[in-house]
Amino acid sequence: MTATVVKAGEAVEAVKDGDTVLVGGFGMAGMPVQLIDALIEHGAGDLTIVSNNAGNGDTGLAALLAAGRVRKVVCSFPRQSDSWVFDGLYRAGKIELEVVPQGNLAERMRAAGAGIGAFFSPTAVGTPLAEGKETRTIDGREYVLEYPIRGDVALISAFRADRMGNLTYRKTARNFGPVMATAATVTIAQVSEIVEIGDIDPEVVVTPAIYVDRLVEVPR
Amino acid sequence: MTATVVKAGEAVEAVKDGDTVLVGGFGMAGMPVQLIDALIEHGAGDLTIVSNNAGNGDTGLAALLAAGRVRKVVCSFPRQSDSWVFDGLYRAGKIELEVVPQGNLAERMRAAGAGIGAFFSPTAVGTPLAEGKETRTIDGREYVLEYPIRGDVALISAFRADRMGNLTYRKTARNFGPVMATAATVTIAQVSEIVEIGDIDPEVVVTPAIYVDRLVEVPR
Amino acid sequence: MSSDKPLTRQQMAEIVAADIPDGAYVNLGIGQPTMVADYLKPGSGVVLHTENGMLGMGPPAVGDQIDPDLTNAGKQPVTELPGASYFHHADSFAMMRGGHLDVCIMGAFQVSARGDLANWSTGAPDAIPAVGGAMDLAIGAKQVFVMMSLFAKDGKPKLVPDCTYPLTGKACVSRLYTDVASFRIDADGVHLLDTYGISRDELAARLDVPFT
Amino acid sequence: MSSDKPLTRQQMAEIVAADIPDGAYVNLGIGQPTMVADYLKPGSGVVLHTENGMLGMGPPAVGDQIDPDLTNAGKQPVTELPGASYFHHADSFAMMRGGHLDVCIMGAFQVSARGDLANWSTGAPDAIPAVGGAMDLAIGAKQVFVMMSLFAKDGKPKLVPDCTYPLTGKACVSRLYTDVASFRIDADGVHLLDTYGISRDELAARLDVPFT
Repeated sequence: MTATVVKAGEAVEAVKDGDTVLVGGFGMAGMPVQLIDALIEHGAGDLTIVSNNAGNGDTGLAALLAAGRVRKVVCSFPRQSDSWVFDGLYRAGKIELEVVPQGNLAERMRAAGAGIGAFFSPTAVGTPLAEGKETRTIDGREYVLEYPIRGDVALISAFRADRMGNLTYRKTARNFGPVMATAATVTIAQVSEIVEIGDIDPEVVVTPAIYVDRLVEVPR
Repeated sequence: MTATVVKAGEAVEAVKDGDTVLVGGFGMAGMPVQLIDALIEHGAGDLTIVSNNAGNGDTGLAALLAAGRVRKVVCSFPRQSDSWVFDGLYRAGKIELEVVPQGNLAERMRAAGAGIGAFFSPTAVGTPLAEGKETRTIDGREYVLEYPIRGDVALISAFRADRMGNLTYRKTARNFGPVMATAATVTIAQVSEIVEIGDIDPEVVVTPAIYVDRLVEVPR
Repeated sequence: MSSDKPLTRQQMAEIVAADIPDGAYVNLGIGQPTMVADYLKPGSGVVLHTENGMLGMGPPAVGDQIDPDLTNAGKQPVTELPGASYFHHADSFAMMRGGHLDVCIMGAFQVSARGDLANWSTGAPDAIPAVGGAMDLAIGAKQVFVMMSLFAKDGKPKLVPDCTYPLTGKACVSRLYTDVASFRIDADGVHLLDTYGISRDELAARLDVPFT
Repeated sequence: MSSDKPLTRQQMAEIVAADIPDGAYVNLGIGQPTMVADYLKPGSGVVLHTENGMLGMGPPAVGDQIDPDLTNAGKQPVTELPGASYFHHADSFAMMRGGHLDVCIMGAFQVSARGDLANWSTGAPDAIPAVGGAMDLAIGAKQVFVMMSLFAKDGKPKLVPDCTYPLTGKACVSRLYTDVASFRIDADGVHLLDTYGISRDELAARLDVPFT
């Protein structure tokens, strides 16, 4: 169904206790800050958060973690100079962590969106992150079997949307947004600008509207 | 290495006897007609052609087949109202055929380009096209294991290129081009127009230059 | 739509169109399903997908609209509607395989009581196999609607206990629209929705498939 | 470049830059490898990839150039060069995993005689694991160049028979650039390319790894 334009608070009502939430962004680029703030206000808990990092400073994802709403983080790089909120929870045994190599993280979400049941990746072969996983040698190269990561909800940030939900991004803020949009049951995009249908050239759409359920306009 | 701009005849010298050649296009849209003509003139034989169809009428792929240069065709839909060249060769036992569902065809080339060793696809489960293939039930759904299709050379058609090799496409002529460009050792693109570096907006590049080795300008 | 006569192909298309939810993303297979587009209500917001890489496909192109770079899956020239988008083949089939389309509409040679679909090959020994995107479409959409005549020219039913033709997909058909009856198919079996110019009893007598 | 003294970090970057073929597509890892960009010849045509979704990355952004939507993998603001392109994370890592990059340059804790790489974890029991894109980069490029000091602060060699730290990738390093020597690593073993302020004999005496 085509996207609806709503406020952030209404958009995140899609998140239920226990959900897996995919959160876009690489550092601050592409981070859906206002949606995360709305999610904190919304109050859903026991969440699994899938994102490249595990929060910085005391705002955004870090604030969601600090509020005790997150049971588990799936990410490639939790440990950063300012990831003290996550670090504290982790060392206190109050949060689960699954570390996934960044490319496998992206590809596992891509697989979820693309209906692929599992795939053999060469990444992490022979490393601790492949321990316990099925491996196979194909054409002389070793691979690890990786499974899809599906989200109940994806929170992403894009640049421009039309009212149907077609999205464009800006520069490296594109990062995980297009992949996460395909991998969640409900995709919520905050965008800098919502334009009329027909105002985005069909050749430059990055995320087709079919992947977008709710749009939240957050002018920069 | 960044792309070089050459004539069609020089470009297809990359094709050697026995090569697997990925040929873009869906019907005539995106068909690299001039590159195929140059390949016929070039003379390489014993080829495996991977393309959605197996030639129409008496020109293009059909002419390549008629010239006896093709040992095997891998495609989703060989049989068409005007595929008499292929039909004749096939019934005479003079050409091998591997029929692959269209989505698996695209995904197998994507896997080759993306370094995926194999993937479980739900397509074709329980059908004759899955016979003899490994199957697995994952999360209650049946899948078939599919392997990458790599090309030695890809012949594709795009709309505009810059001199580095960044490509854009036009409308549904995009089809297999971007996927095949990633899946071949040498990718040759015929384009309607070659522009200077910097004249294509980085946001709208569909095939990044890293995937393109040779450019042939064929003004429309 | 009710009818006391077998439906024309146009009437079948109209019935199918009426069953497509507003705002749905829909793929129309080659042939008879293409006609469904003619009966979609203006303002329904239904968005058409064509597996050769487009959402927001418009009506067939005529005259100056014809652009060789813009075709549907049947390689016929079509048009582009506002809000359209283009993508490559792997992305297009990822969209289907990932279950993002709401409805896919296809023709069929046979449909089984379990919803198995056979529509790509008659299994004739001298036939050249050709499947196109049929197997991907069959397993890709949230719902697969099939349009076909219920009986072959020789009178044999095409809704069968088990497909005798090679399968396109297993347990994938959720609705079956025919000239004389329409059905819903789910894990419990076949459910008659409506009849057109045939009685329920006659239908039961002519089919080897039980239905409720 | 020859030197009768151990190389500075700048000199190491200069040597690595000189070994990158003109026109190559290259990913520079976070930290010391970033410095290599400063020594690429103007007109070399080398194109930099950043795994967060860009080819054609330019120098660090300063002043008004800073755009929060344009960063490198270290999340530092960078610039865009003519001929750049943007793509999403799955496409970016497909580009790496598929072997399309010519060279990837990384730092390391340890490199083994077989080219195994350890650069993501010291295996300390209380460490929070964090790998980022290191494992994808290690197996993705046609060639992996490693830059590191050859000996740890305690004098222990970091070129080792077997890595004692957790692996990032197996048999993936093809060149090893250090402050006192550079090596080529292939299926036959370790080959010394050059020394800087250390004799071959002294090197052999201090390493547990044989080399030719």
